[in-house]
Amino acid sequence: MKQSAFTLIENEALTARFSLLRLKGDCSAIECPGQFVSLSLPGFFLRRPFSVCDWDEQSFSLIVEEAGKGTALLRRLQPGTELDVLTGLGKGFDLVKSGDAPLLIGGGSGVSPLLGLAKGLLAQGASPRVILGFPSREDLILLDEFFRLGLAPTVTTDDGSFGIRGRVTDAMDLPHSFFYACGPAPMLRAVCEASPVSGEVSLDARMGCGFGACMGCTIQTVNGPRRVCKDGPVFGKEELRWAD
Amino acid sequence: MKQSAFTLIENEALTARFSLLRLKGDCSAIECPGQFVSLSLPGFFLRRPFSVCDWDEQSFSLIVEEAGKGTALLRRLQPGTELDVLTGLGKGFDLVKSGDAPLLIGGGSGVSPLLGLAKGLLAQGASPRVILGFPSREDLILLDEFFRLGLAPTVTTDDGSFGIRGRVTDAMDLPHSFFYACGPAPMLRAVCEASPVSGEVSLDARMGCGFGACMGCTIQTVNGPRRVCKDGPVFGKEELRWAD
Amino acid sequence: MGRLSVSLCGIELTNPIIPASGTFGYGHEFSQFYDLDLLGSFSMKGTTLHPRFGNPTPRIAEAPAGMLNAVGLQNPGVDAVIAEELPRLKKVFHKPVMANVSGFSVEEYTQVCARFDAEPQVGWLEVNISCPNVHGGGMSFGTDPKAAAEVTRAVKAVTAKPVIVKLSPNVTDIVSIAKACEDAGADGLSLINTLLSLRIDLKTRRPILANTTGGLSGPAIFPLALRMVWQVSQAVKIPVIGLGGISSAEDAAEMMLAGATAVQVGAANLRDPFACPKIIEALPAVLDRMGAETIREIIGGAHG
Amino acid sequence: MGRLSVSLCGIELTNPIIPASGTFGYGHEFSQFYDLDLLGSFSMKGTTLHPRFGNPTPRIAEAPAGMLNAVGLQNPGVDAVIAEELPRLKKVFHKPVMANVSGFSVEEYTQVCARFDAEPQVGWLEVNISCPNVHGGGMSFGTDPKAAAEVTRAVKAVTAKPVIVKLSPNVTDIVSIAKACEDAGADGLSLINTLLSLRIDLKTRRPILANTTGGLSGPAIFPLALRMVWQVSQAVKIPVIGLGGISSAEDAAEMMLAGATAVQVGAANLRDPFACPKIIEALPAVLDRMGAETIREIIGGAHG
Ligand SMILES: Cc1cc2nc3c(=O)[nH]c(=O)nc-3n(C[C@H](O)[C@H](O)[C@H](O)COP(=O)(O)OP(=O)(O)OC[C@H]3O[C@@H](n4cnc5c(N)ncnc54)[C@H](O)[C@@H]3O)c2cc1C
Ligand SMILES: Cc1cc2nc3c(=O)[nH]c(=O)nc-3n(C[C@H](O)[C@H](O)[C@H](O)COP(=O)(O)OP(=O)(O)OC[C@H]3O[C@@H](n4cnc5c(N)ncnc54)[C@H](O)[C@@H]3O)c2cc1C
Ligand SMILES: Cc1cc2nc3c(=O)[nH]c(=O)nc-3n(C[C@H](O)[C@H](O)[C@H](O)COP(=O)(O)O)c2cc1C
Ligand SMILES: Cc1cc2nc3c(=O)[nH]c(=O)nc-3n(C[C@H](O)[C@H](O)[C@H](O)COP(=O)(O)O)c2cc1C
Ligand code: FES
Ligand code: FES
Repeated sequence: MKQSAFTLIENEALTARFSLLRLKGDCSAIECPGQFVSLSLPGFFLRRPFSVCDWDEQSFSLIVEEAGKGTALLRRLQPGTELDVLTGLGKGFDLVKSGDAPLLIGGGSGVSPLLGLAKGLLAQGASPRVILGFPSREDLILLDEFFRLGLAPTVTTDDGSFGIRGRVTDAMDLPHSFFYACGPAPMLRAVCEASPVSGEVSLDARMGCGFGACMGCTIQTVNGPRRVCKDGPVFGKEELRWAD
Repeated sequence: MKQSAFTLIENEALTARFSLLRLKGDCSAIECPGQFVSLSLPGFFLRRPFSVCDWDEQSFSLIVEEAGKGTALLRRLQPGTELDVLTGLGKGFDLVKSGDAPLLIGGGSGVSPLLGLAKGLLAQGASPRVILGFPSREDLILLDEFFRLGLAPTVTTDDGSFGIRGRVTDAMDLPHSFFYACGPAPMLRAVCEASPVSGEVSLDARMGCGFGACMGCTIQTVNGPRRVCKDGPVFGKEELRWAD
Repeated sequence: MGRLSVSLCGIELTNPIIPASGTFGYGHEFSQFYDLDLLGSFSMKGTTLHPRFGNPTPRIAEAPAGMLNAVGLQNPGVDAVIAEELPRLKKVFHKPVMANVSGFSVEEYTQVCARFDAEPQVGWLEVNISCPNVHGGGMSFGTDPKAAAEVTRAVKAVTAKPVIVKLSPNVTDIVSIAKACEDAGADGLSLINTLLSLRIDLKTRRPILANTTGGLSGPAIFPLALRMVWQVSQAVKIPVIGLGGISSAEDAAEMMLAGATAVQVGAANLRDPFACPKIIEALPAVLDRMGAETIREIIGGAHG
Repeated sequence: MGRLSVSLCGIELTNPIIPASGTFGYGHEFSQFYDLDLLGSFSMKGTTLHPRFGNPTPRIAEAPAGMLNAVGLQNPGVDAVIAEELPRLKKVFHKPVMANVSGFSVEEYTQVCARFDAEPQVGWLEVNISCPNVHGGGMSFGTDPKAAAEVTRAVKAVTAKPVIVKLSPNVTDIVSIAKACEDAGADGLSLINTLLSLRIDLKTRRPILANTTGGLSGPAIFPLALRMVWQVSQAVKIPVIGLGGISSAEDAAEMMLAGATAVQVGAANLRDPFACPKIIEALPAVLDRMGAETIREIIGGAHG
């Protein structure tokens, strides 16, 4: 974990709901895909957590979906704005577990950390396949970036306006050695149930601190209480106990 | 009273404690010198009141003395910043009462509204004389501006590092037809007591609203309770009852 | 009935937005800024039997997301309000107004209420029981269910107009006070008044307010007000007016979901003189986003 | 004694800054960020007799200048704290730590306190009486002077360590609770805990917190905390630890002027993990501006 000042250097509205932000600063605390950062926004008491989409030593990118007042403000910040950021939060995906043919499954803003993950998997010689789910054609994001990595994601849309009509699980009948998923909780649960193999999912939670101090984000797992922010946000499929 | 957006177009540190700010916007509500504006600052609940120093149709200037967190922020705002401003607040100086040889007496940031007042008095043909008091040579402000109007203010400093050593009252033995004063309360009281003639003073008060709604700024006068923000900030010498 | 209209103790409001007592004077200042008839109603400055100068200044201090005030019920007294303010108001406001009544004894409350009862412009009496009870040891009427009930009963006896009792939040158990007022005949409740607070000046090392303590209001108190409105509206059958920190249409909607039939806006008027018309204008879009046809259908909606 | 040192119930602190219970875990997370020995002390996560999972999530909601939490006293139980957390802490923190104790019955408080009493690392027992009294009708121990005194007396009987009772602000008369605790033998008081509050989600129309209500903390509650510390410190002779919304060295100084001997910093640690070292570093300059030689001389300075 590191607290430091970052400068917003890019803020591009990708769709009506999603923006891509790039922030410049010291990224030395970011260790692996699936970790997150937490931004302090002027006028808001709590920080806002976001998965790192992609990063290098001097900058990282985020996908921000407009979900409330904080994300609305964030989408409107001008490049040049300085933000106080905690970087290197949480435990990311475990790339060692991937096997040869891992499957990456993202829904909505949950596709964000999968881009960094895909890069990492490619670098270690794996051949990831990618399924991305969106409500509709207008919501598609990051597709080009995956293509640029030489990956051709399978896309599902709820309304069938692009790719396969349906949910990500409707496209999951690809053989895979392991899966990695990020998206809304019902999707993650469905993915865990649909896959015959093991996998990891990145969870969402309302957070007080983001670094393990407040017990605000605790979930019950088969190993006892775990903090999404510090023990996660990535958890193994077998650890999770889905609430009924 | 008018609520509108102004853009900061100038923010110059004049001394260690004072800055001159110029804001651009609709000044149609500003009617006479001695009126004030009230700025909404990001991160602060209450507005901050400041006397208008000088103004034309499209901009006004303020003298801001660093007195706490809000003024500290204000002095550091970048030109280009937009601020929500209430203009045309309060009852300003009554220029009709000036007579031929009015005396203007300002202390510290209280010199600010006297500049606009001096201009107004000159425009109506009066020959104002000006006394300005500061703690020390390093604190002098607006002197050039008064000279540019053809006025040569008498300056007093507490430590004698410039002009007359002492208080503004030590320089008040000039014959005058009327006086106008703005500065700290003890100075205003001393001025009222020192002058043989009638005059007006501009008072300071902690304000809730600045436009007469909350009764936060009420003082007891010989005419009963009066609101500094709406019935003042300028009051006639004879109205005031100084607390003991 | 319009999309925003609500009914408060038998009187229809075209919308539920009511400027709160003490932040709107007797309407005069704001009538110069906008048409007061845009409002649901407004609550006049707290009025006592005799004129009061109030507390010495400073009366105002700032706080994180809020402010403290210790105005101390400055007002010209009920006779001057009736003789001067109401006739002046009649020209610019054509709806029933809420008369906010303060007192330091049960007799004072009844005398002020009796006089307002005779005024056709007054729609409701809002009885502020946060004042110290000078005959009861100085504790506020609003911190003791018995004293609160006593004031309520006494006031009800002298007026035919709906009586809304305004509760203090400085209590362990707001529900017991609310129920005591309901049992004593209150037609409605409004909550909350300010939270007793303090600020100290580091330079002078003395309290900023001349009165030492003052009442905290503004967004800072919103979550506390919401909790109290939630609890009280579940426990009583009479309508509840929710207030405390409301400064946006979203806040107003949240307060109504918690159980408020109408809402008051206080400190926000001081920060932004156009706060109330802005909130009223923004309400339909908030209802749209919530998928609500009318504002009435969201009242108490969070009780599930 | 250093410029910033204060004495708390006979134990000297190198500075008066103490992270508040529930916002600092058992120190482990923060020891990765900075040297814990920089702190005056810290108050460990509220500990109960048995392990508790706490409330379901969401447990956190935002508020203007603050936050709500309904963690519900998640902790591994006193035995695990003693067996695991204290030994781990010993390696990174070399000062007396404050053990924050919670319970749902007088017996639970005494059992937990008795176990901590045997631990040399523990300097003070901070007894959080905001918990509901399951044998006393569910009202919190901290809202009733008798129940507060009973817990205090029972705990004092089982420990030789200084007992600091932590008061709830959700009361009409904090002074009567404070005095009851002092009379029952408390060696110090800490105030305030959180204010019972609510937030509602406009989209789902349901309370945001799974627990419905939660406790408000952060800058929003600072002026209220200050008032309570001011009142209590004037009424009792034992030292008072002030907390509630402190997030800067200026806030800490203001709280000490109000009468606090030391201060705790809660929610600010969550927003800024380095809040406490930053405050400690900034304190000398604040004292300079106030013209104070030592921090001890400003304690209660506003009482005049
Ligand atoms: C580990 C993690 C990674 C995330 N990554 C991304 C991402 O890459 N892109 C993205 O668009 N969003 C992401 N989110 C969700 C994002 O944090 C929320 O959408 C955001 O905090 C909402 O803030 P707001 O002010 O717009 O909403 P408001 O509802 O106004 O926020 C009020 C409070 O609730 C919290 N909150 C509201 N919704 C959520 C939520 N869904 N999850 C967590 N906290 C919430 C806010 O943080 C804030 O504290 C992530 C969340 C977590 C926990
Ligand atoms: C009619 C009027 C005209 C003024 N004109 C000028 C001017 O031309 N130049 C100038 O430098 N200052 C002027 N002041 C004083 C100026 O408003 C305060 O210095 C300023 O509000 C302090 O804000 P702060 O955030 O720095 O201080 P803080 O102490 O952090 O402010 C906290 C609160 O106290 C209020 N406050 C603190 N000090 C004062 C004060 N002296 N007067 C009024 N409110 C105060 C603030 O407005 C705020 O609400 C004027 C005040 C009034 C009433
Ligand atoms: C300056 C000021 C004066 C007030 N005067 C009164 C009053 O006379 N009578 C009353 O019942 N409440 C009075 N109040 C309390 C408000 O009506 C309201 O209950 C409180 O401020 C909480 O609402 P808010 O957070 O929207 O301001 C006053 C509040 C302020 C800020
Ligand atoms: C997430 C969280 C958990 C808390 N847990 C405890 C606790 O276990 N025991 C306790 O006495 N107080 C607990 N508190 C209250 C704080 O210690 C403190 O009294 C309160 O938050 C006010 O201080 P602040 O405004 O600085 O946060 C908790 C507060 C927060 C925010
Ligand atoms: S958010 Fe604080 S422990 Fe996870
Ligand atoms: S500041 Fe509100 S009436 Fe003057």
